[in-house]
This record gives sequence, C-alpha cells and structure tokens, in this order.
Amino acid sequence: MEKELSISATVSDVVNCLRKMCDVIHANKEYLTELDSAIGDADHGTNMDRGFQAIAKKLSAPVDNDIGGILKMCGMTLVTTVGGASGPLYGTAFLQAGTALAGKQELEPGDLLVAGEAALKGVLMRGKAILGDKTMVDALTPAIAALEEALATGAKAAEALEKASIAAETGMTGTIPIQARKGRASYLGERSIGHQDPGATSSFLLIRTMAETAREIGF
Amino acid sequence: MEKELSISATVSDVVNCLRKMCDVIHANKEYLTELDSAIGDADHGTNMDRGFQAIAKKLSAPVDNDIGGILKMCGMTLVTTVGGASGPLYGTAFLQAGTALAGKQELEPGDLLVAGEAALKGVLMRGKAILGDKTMVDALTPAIAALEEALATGAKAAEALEKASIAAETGMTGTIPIQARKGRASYLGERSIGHQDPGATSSFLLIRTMAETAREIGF
Amino acid sequence: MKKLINKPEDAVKEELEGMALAYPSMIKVSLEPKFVYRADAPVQGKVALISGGGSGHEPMHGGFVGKGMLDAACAGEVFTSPTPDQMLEAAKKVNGGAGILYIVKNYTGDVMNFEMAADMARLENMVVQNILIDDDVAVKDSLWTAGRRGVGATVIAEKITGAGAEKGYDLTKVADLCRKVNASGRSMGLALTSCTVPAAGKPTFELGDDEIEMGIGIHGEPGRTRMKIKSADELTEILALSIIEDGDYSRIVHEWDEKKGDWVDVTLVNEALKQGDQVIAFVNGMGGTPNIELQIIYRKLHEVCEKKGLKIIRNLVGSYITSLEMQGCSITLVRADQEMIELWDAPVMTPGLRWGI
Amino acid sequence: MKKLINKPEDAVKEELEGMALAYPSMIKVSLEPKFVYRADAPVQGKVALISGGGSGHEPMHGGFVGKGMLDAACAGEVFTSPTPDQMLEAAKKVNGGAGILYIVKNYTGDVMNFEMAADMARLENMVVQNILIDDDVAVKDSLWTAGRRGVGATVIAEKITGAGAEKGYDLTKVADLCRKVNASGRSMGLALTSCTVPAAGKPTFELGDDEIEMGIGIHGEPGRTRMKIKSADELTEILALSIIEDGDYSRIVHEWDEKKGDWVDVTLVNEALKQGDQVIAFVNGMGGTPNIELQIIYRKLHEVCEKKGLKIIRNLVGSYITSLEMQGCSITLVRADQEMIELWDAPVMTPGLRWGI
Ligand SMILES: Nc1ncnc2c1ncn2[C@@H]1O[C@H](COP(=O)(O)OP(=O)(O)O)[C@@H](O)[C@H]1O
Ligand SMILES: Nc1ncnc2c1ncn2[C@@H]1O[C@H](COP(=O)(O)OP(=O)(O)O)[C@@H](O)[C@H]1O
Ligand SMILES: [Mg+2]
Ligand SMILES: [Mg+2]
Ligand SMILES: [Mg+2]
Ligand SMILES: [Mg+2]
Repeated sequence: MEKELSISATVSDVVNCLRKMCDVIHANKEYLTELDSAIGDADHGTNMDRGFQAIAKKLSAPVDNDIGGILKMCGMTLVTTVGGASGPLYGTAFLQAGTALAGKQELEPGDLLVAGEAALKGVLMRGKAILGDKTMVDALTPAIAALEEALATGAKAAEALEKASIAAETGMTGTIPIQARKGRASYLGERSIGHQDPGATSSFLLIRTMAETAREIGF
Repeated sequence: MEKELSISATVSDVVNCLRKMCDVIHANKEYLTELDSAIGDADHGTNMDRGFQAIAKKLSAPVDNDIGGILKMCGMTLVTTVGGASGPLYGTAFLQAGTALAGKQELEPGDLLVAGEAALKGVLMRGKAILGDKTMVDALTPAIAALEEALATGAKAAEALEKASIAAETGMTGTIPIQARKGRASYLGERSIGHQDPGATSSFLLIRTMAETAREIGF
Repeated sequence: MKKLINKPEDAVKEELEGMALAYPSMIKVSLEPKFVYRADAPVQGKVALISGGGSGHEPMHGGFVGKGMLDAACAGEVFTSPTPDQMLEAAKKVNGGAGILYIVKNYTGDVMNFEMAADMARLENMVVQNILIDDDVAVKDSLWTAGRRGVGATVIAEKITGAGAEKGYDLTKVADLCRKVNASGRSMGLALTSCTVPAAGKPTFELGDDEIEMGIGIHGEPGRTRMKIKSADELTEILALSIIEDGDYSRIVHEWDEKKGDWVDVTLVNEALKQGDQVIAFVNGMGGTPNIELQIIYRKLHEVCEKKGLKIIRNLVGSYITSLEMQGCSITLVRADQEMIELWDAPVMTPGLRWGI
Repeated sequence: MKKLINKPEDAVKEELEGMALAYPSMIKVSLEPKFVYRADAPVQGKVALISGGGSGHEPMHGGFVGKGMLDAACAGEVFTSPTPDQMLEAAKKVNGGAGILYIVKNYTGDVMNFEMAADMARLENMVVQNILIDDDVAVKDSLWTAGRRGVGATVIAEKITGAGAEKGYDLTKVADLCRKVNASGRSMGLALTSCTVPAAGKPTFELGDDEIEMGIGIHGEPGRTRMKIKSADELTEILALSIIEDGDYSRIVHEWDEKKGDWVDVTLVNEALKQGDQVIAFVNGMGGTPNIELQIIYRKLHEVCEKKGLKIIRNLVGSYITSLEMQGCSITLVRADQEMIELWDAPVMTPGLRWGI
C-alpha cells in the first residue's frame, strides 16, 4: 500500500509523530517558559521539555507493537518527569488515550477521536477546569469538537486534524483576552488578562504536530 | 581691638570655626562616602557627618570658656558617635589638641602648631600609619610641617593655615597614585591605586576650613 | 544570570547531595527518585509526615526533615511540583505502619500530583490522608482562582504536626491537627525584586527602582498589584492588616474519606482572627532579604498586633520559605491554643529548624 | 535603593528593638548606647564574652548573644565599628567578676575602638583582654596591609569560646582558646553582587552580568580581583584551595599584657592546614544567597577536603556572617582538636545559632 493511499497509521507512524512532538516542544521550550513568566512561574517550557526529552529517550529503544501501550508509556513518563500542573494533566491525557487504544497496532481515523476524547476527559477529570478558565482545556476542547465534526463529515485524518489544529490555535489565542480561573495564573486576577496561556499553547503545538505528521504520511 | 588687627582667636572664634567644620563635612557627606565606596566601605561621609552633627548639636548649647575643654568635648563626641577608623582617629586628634590647649581662652598663632602637632601625634599613636600609607596622615603631616615652617618665618595665623591647607591638599591628591598600606583600602592591594583617600580628603576639608575662618577673622 | 550553581538541570540533585553530606545524623537522601528522609526512618508506629513541592524554597521542605518535624520531603525541580512516583517512594521508605500524612501546599500541580501519589500508595495498602495548606490571603476568593496558595503556614503546620506525630498522635488526630493549624493561619507577602529560575536564566519579572509587587506568591509569580515602595512600617502594616482583617474564608477541598474509600468534597472554613487571640507570628524572608530588615518588620508587626488585640505568644523570624534569591518578605499569623503552643515548643532537630535537642 | 527599612539612620536602632521583642527569653537590648546582652546577665563568676562590629552582618554578632555564646554584642552603624562607650557600657552590664574578653575582628576601626574601650574598662577596674580574629586569606600579607580581616572564623570562635566560658574556663584559658580557634581558622569569600549601604543609597560597586569579585570582605569593599563568573564547583575549588594551600601566616598583633600592665606586640603564627587535619567546615552565605547554592558549594567543598586529606568533622551551612543583601559566599575551615569539637557540640541558645537547648 502506498503512503498516499494509506488510511491507517502504523506503530512507527505514531512513534514518528511522538518524536516530532518531542522536537517541537524542545524547539519551543524558551517560548513556553516565556509565556509562563508573564502569568506563572517561568517553567512550563522546561517542564514540558524535560518530559518530552524523557519520552524521546525511551523511544530511541525498541517499543512494543501496541499503540495504546506506547501512549501509556508516554503518559507514565510525563507523570514521573514533568511535575507541576502540566505533568499530571498531560500524563493523564496520554494514559487515558493509551487505555482507549489498548492493543491497537494500527489506527483508523476514528481512533483519533476515541483517543482524543479520552485524553480530554482525563484532563477535565484531573484538573476540573472548564472551558474559559484560560487553560489547556481552552485549546483541547474546540480541537476535539472540530475533529469530531470533520470526521463525521467523512474527512480524512489529516484534514480532520488540520481542522482540529486550527480550532486549537483559535482556542489558544482566545485565552489572551480572558481572566484565568484555574492554575497559577488565576492568582493574578485581572492581571492575567492580555497574556496567552502557556498550557493552551503547548496543547496547540502538539495537535499541530499531529496534523503535520498525518499530512506527511497521507493518513 | 578691631578684627583686622586681631592676633589672637577667641573662644567664640574657635566655636565658629568648629561650626563651619560641621557645615563643610555635612556639605561633603556624599562626596566623602563616594570616595570611600571606591576603596572602602562607603561610609566615611556618613560617619564624619554623624560625628560633626553631634558636635554641632553640642555647640548649640552654651560652652565652657576653655578652648582646650571645647576641643576635648569635640574629641569625646567624635569618639562616641563616629565609630569606624575615623572615629578614634579624629577623636584622638581633637582630644590631644584639647589637652595641649587645656585652659586657654585665647589662641596665639603658635598655639595652632602646639595643637596641630599634638593632634597629629595622637593620630600616629592611635593608627600607627606612616607617611605614604594612603591615609589622613598623608594630608595631616605636610600640613603641620607647612604650618610650622610658615609660623617660623613669622607668618600670620591665616597665612600659615593657608600654607597648611595647600600642603594638605597636595598631600591629599598625593594619595591618588599610591597603594594603600593601612586601613580598609589596603585590602585592595594594587587596586587601591588611582583613588583618593577619603580620610585625607576630610582632613584637608577641615584644615581648609580653619584657614578660611582665620582669614575671615583676621587671625 | 549569576548563580552559584553548575548546570541548572543539576542544581536540585547537587543540592540534595550537599545536604546528605552536611546532615548525616538527621537525614538521608534518595536521588532516584528525589526525596529527603529521616536518618532513622521508618519510625515504627509513628504517623509518617511527608511534604514536598518545587525546589527553590529552602530550607522548606527538605530542611524540615528530622526528629520532631517531617519524615520525608519530595523535591521537585525549581518551582515545579514533584511527581507522584517520588511521593510514593518516600511513603514506602518512611511508612512506620501508622499511616501517611501528605502535607500539600495548595497549588494545582502539587494537589494533583499528591492526589495521584495517594491513590498509588493506597494501592500498596498504605493508609493515606492529604491535607491542604491554603493560607495566602493575597488570593481573595476560591471561585475565581485555584484557591489560596499554601505559604508561610506550611512551616508552622509542619512543625506542630511533626511534634504531634512524634508524641504518638494517630493519623486522624495528626490530620485534624494539620487542618486546625491551617484553619488558624493566614499569610501575605511582598517582593522588592524578582527571582531568577535557573533554567529560565533571567528574572521572572522586572520591577522598577521604586516598585514592589504586593501579594506575591513563592514562585516568582507576579503579585496581585504592583505599587510604589513605602517604608517598612507602612508595608508591614499593609501585610499585617490584610491578614488580621481578613474575614472567615470558606472553600471546598478534596479530601480522602477512608470510610467511603473515595475522594469527597469537604467545605472548610477558616475563622477570622479576632481580638484576644494568641498567635504565633512568623516574619519570613524571601531568600535575598537581610536579617536586619526582618527584625525591623517584626518590630512593627508586634506593634500592629498589639494595637489589634492580638497577643504574640511565639514567633519565628528568618528565611524559612523562600523564593530563591528574591528580596521581600511575608508575614504569617497563626492563632494558637495551648496544645499548639506546647507542640510548637517541643524539641525539633532538622537542618533548618532546631531547638530542644 | 529598595529596602525594607524606614529611615536609614534608624535602621540599626529599629532592628535592635525588633530583636528585643522577638527574643525576650534570650537577650535584652540597650539603645543608649547600643548593645545586645544576655537576658540573664551578668552571669556571676563567668568570663564575659563581648564582641561587636558594624551592623549589616546579621545574625552576627547580636544574634549570637545568649547561653553558650556571647554575653554582649555592640552594634555599630551599618559597616561601621561601634564606639568605645558602647563597649564599655556592655562590659559593665555583663561583668560577672571573672574578666572580660573582647573578641575583635581585625579591622582598623574595630581594633582601635576596642583598644580604647579596654583601656577605659581597666580604669574601672575590670580585667580585660582583646583577642583579634584575622582569618581572611584573601589578604595576603600583613606588611602591606592592615592585616588579614576577621571573617568567618569569628562565628566559630564565638561559639567555641562561648562554650568554654560557660564551662567555667578562666579569662586566660578563654583567651587562649580564642587565640587557638583563630590560629586554626582560615576563610575566603566571593561576591556575585554588591550590597547597598542604606545611608549611601546605592550599591558600593557595580559588577558586570558575568563578573564576580573574588576575595571579598564583609563590608561591600571590593575584592582582590574581579573575574568572570565560573561554575559553583570551580569557584568552590578556588576558595577551598586558597585556604588549604595557604602557608603559615605570621604577624605582629597588639595584646594587653596583664603583668606588665601595658599593650605589647606579640608575634602570632597560624599554622597551615595539613593532610590528616580534622576541620570544622563553614559555608556561609553573604545575605542574598539562596540556601540551594550553599548546599551545592558544601557538596564540592566536601570533595575538595577529602581529596586534600582533610576530614570534615563538623559543619555549618547558612548565612551567619553577612553583608546586607549581597549575593555570594565564603568558606571557612577551622582545624579542630577534641576540646574544640566538644565545645562546638555544647548547647547554645541564641537567636542565630541554637542546639542542645
Ligand atoms: N486545573 C487545570 N486544568 C487544566 N489545565 C491546567 C489547570 N491548571 C493549570 N493548567 C495548565 O497548566 C499550565 C501550566 O503548566 P506548568 O507551568 O507546567 O505547571 P505549573 O503551573 O505547576 O508551574 C497552564 O498554562 C494551564 O494551561
Ligand atoms: N591606621 C590608620 N591611620 C590613619 N588613618 C587611617 C588608618 N586607617 C584608616 N585611616 C583613615 O580612615 C579613613 C576611613 O575612615 P572611615 O571610612 O570612616 O572608617 P572605616 O574604614 O572603618 O570604614 C581612611 O580613608 C583613612 O584616611
Ligand atoms: Mg509554570
Ligand atoms: Mg569607611
Ligand atoms: Mg511550576
Ligand atoms: Mg566602616
């Protein structure tokens, strides 16, 4: 089967995508920390990079032929290396996504939604934020909604993820004018207005990376 | 006796002179501290001003009709308010000068030399510095020598003090190119070179004030 | 950035190595995962107190491990909550069979990580309770925020509950005591300068030459307002009055219900300080504040308390819960009853706090 | 200048007032003239230990007054030696009839003021000895300088001689002990930033973003050399090796000869540290240095000592002799024999140093 015609993603596609996520986070380390300096404690980039570099290291060894297992491994790695608020949140997201895809060796486009919904549910359960609290939820929620909508109209994975990425970006920039109600930025009260949420930004970066990978592999 | 013809200085002349010293030190407080920042601990101006303001306060009450006693009172005030290196040194200088002039109600020009020599001896005894160590001694020593020389050739007090003031100034600027061997500046080793000694500067300021007062009162 | 460190990413590890070398009679150190624990752990039959949080607040928490205070402290990266695996391993190491109390400062990251750790420890058959410290009155409400931050009262809570545990209190009693100290404690802080997170390499915020941040946390996060600097007396008054005039504070917290076997939402109320109260007064330096300034603040705090009818019965003045090299201070007042005073006075022997031994 | 003070000229007075309020069980305070003294002074039959110096080095010296350490401490203005009248009044207040030991850091001002004070105290029939502390190896020779400065060894000397006096040593024995601690001690420090003297209102010196001052004193005076910053390990090595490789140090000091009834010049020699020595290791913060950095330094110091055959038998890590808010550190090593170790371990109860009580 040629890549162009592929309608499923393999284990190595997923690993590839995860590796790219590691690179993207690494490249945006300073940027994310910068955002966190303004309304937080200047560590979001360092936190995320520590976690994703640990993932990258694990991915350099051979992995199981189980996409769910790989995602769970990523989740555990994030939980045990990131710390802060983003560690348990992203860790839970990956753990839940992994659980949802347990045993899978290939992904259909629909699996993306299953995993995405599970991940978002994990974040909401763990962090108890709602839409508009100025957190990563503000990027993740519209992204999953866009993914669902696109897939429902029969879009290809890449296309649906592209829509999700655009929605995440809109959600991310949408955090700028609002006041934080969760996380460290909430302590600033009105002073949090005018700044983009770091976690929403890292969420967008991860989703955009998925969309790009999907496009590249013709998923 | 008219002022122009005066060849002696009265108690009130001395008190006047001391008051002017207080003003001069006050006016040069920042400058002296600035000099001390470069090669010391940034307090010489504050120290001197604390002491001379205490003297000014004492001089605002009526004083004994005894120049020696007044100088001793100044010495005790400096000893108990200035602290640091300059406190005991200037304190001793005034105490010794006061002892040398004990009971005097008027000063002849020659008394200046007696007092000056006693003061210098006190400083040398207390601080054990020698000429060229980059201390107040470098201003005081040539000043007393010039005073002696001028008086020996029959100069008036004002004239002799003017010579002393010029010699003190030369001594003071002479501390710039040399390396400190006493006091806090000595810790800097060669880095003390190129800076003017704060204590030599305050000594010059005090002597210049005496010269000015003498000129004004025609002493 | 000028700091006496080697590589930013090694700072916490090397700090712990230094502590292990400096205080072998009081503490031991685990590096993988990172935590500090009592040299004589586990103390059989004693409730084990574990705290932890981001590094950069030293001596808290690692410096409070030892006889009469904490059994273990988990060190996260600078200003970053530690991870559940650290907390779990610490629990295993110091578990003396009488249960584990996790003392958790109320920050989203700390709360979530300690909750995960507690769930994991329960899977290993430990009895665990998490108690939150949330004493920072700079955070006004809990509806529009993540709730009040845990700051100065943490130090007081760790001392007093440590003494309670040492005395043989059971887990319920230690947890109640910790809740009580927290319910009686209020704090507020300010910053004259920012700190610099080593990995970030530059100050978290910039302040003008005559500006301060009022209502600062302990992570270099900006405060609630930026204002012109005032005299020590005026600033002390602002901090003290914010604490003293703060009303009752009610909020919902997540606690484990051992009977139900589940997390439940509990409404807790901290009662306002009132005239006639006896308090432990704590003037804290943020890391870069000289002692002389803390004493000047204590002097004024004493006066304000007196005027407001509060009697300072015990005090602590020094830099105990810090933000790296930040200049600034915080004030904590904790209403203290006889039990709390006795436990405060009980012997303690840790790297950061010591008396009676 | 941003500081938590009111008026610069009131800072020391208000600090002392704060201390009096904070530690009534340990100390009392005289404001006219300014000194801190033991709450239970005079202790009859005990040699009275008095130190003092400029303020801005807190907790030294006022924070070291109390059982097992100093009887009194005279506080000068910031960085300015106190005056003889303070020292005399302090002596009168704490004189227990067994003599007075003035512990004097070797700075021109301190030396002269304490000498005058001793002369005045003798006029009032007290038996007084002045012992100098001069441990700073950054000052190379004593011919071209005012001699080595008294820095970190002061803290160790005050603790150990305090314990000796508490134990009942007579004046000669306490003086000998103090001389011994000093002769066995060596220190060196560095600064990352300047401090700001309150009355001066701006930093004493300016340093570039990547510069440090090596061989700094404790008064914000510039060091011997300015250099590029290096890693904590490298800087620790420079400080430690400067101390360890420093040879015998001989100089003439002024001491009172009780028999002769006059000051005499005495030649004293500090013997270099050598392999096999046991040492008390003291890593000191300059006031604005976070704890985390001090532990990182201690870690490396331990390694260097081990490599050089020195055994660290006791240690002290913290900010005990400071320069206001200066960032930086100093290292002190003191060769310790059994007597010194036992006296080090003896109980001490002061605002700044406490154990065993
Ligand atoms: N309760 C929450 N629910 C969802 N996301 C949250 C919550 N609290 C914080 N976040 C996210 O975490 C991000 C901060 O992560 P990070 O800086 O790594 O942790 P910390 O705040 O502990 O320093 C925020 O920008 C926000 O997007
Ligand atoms: N041994 C000494 N003999 C004479 N003058 C000295 C001696 N040591 C220091 N000085 C003078 O004292 C001045 C410093 O005074 P000051 O700054 O008030 O005291 P400190 O050095 O204790 O801070 C020096 O500039 C120097 O002129
Ligand atoms: Mg953060
Ligand atoms: Mg000076
Ligand atoms: Mg953080
Ligand atoms: Mg001085």
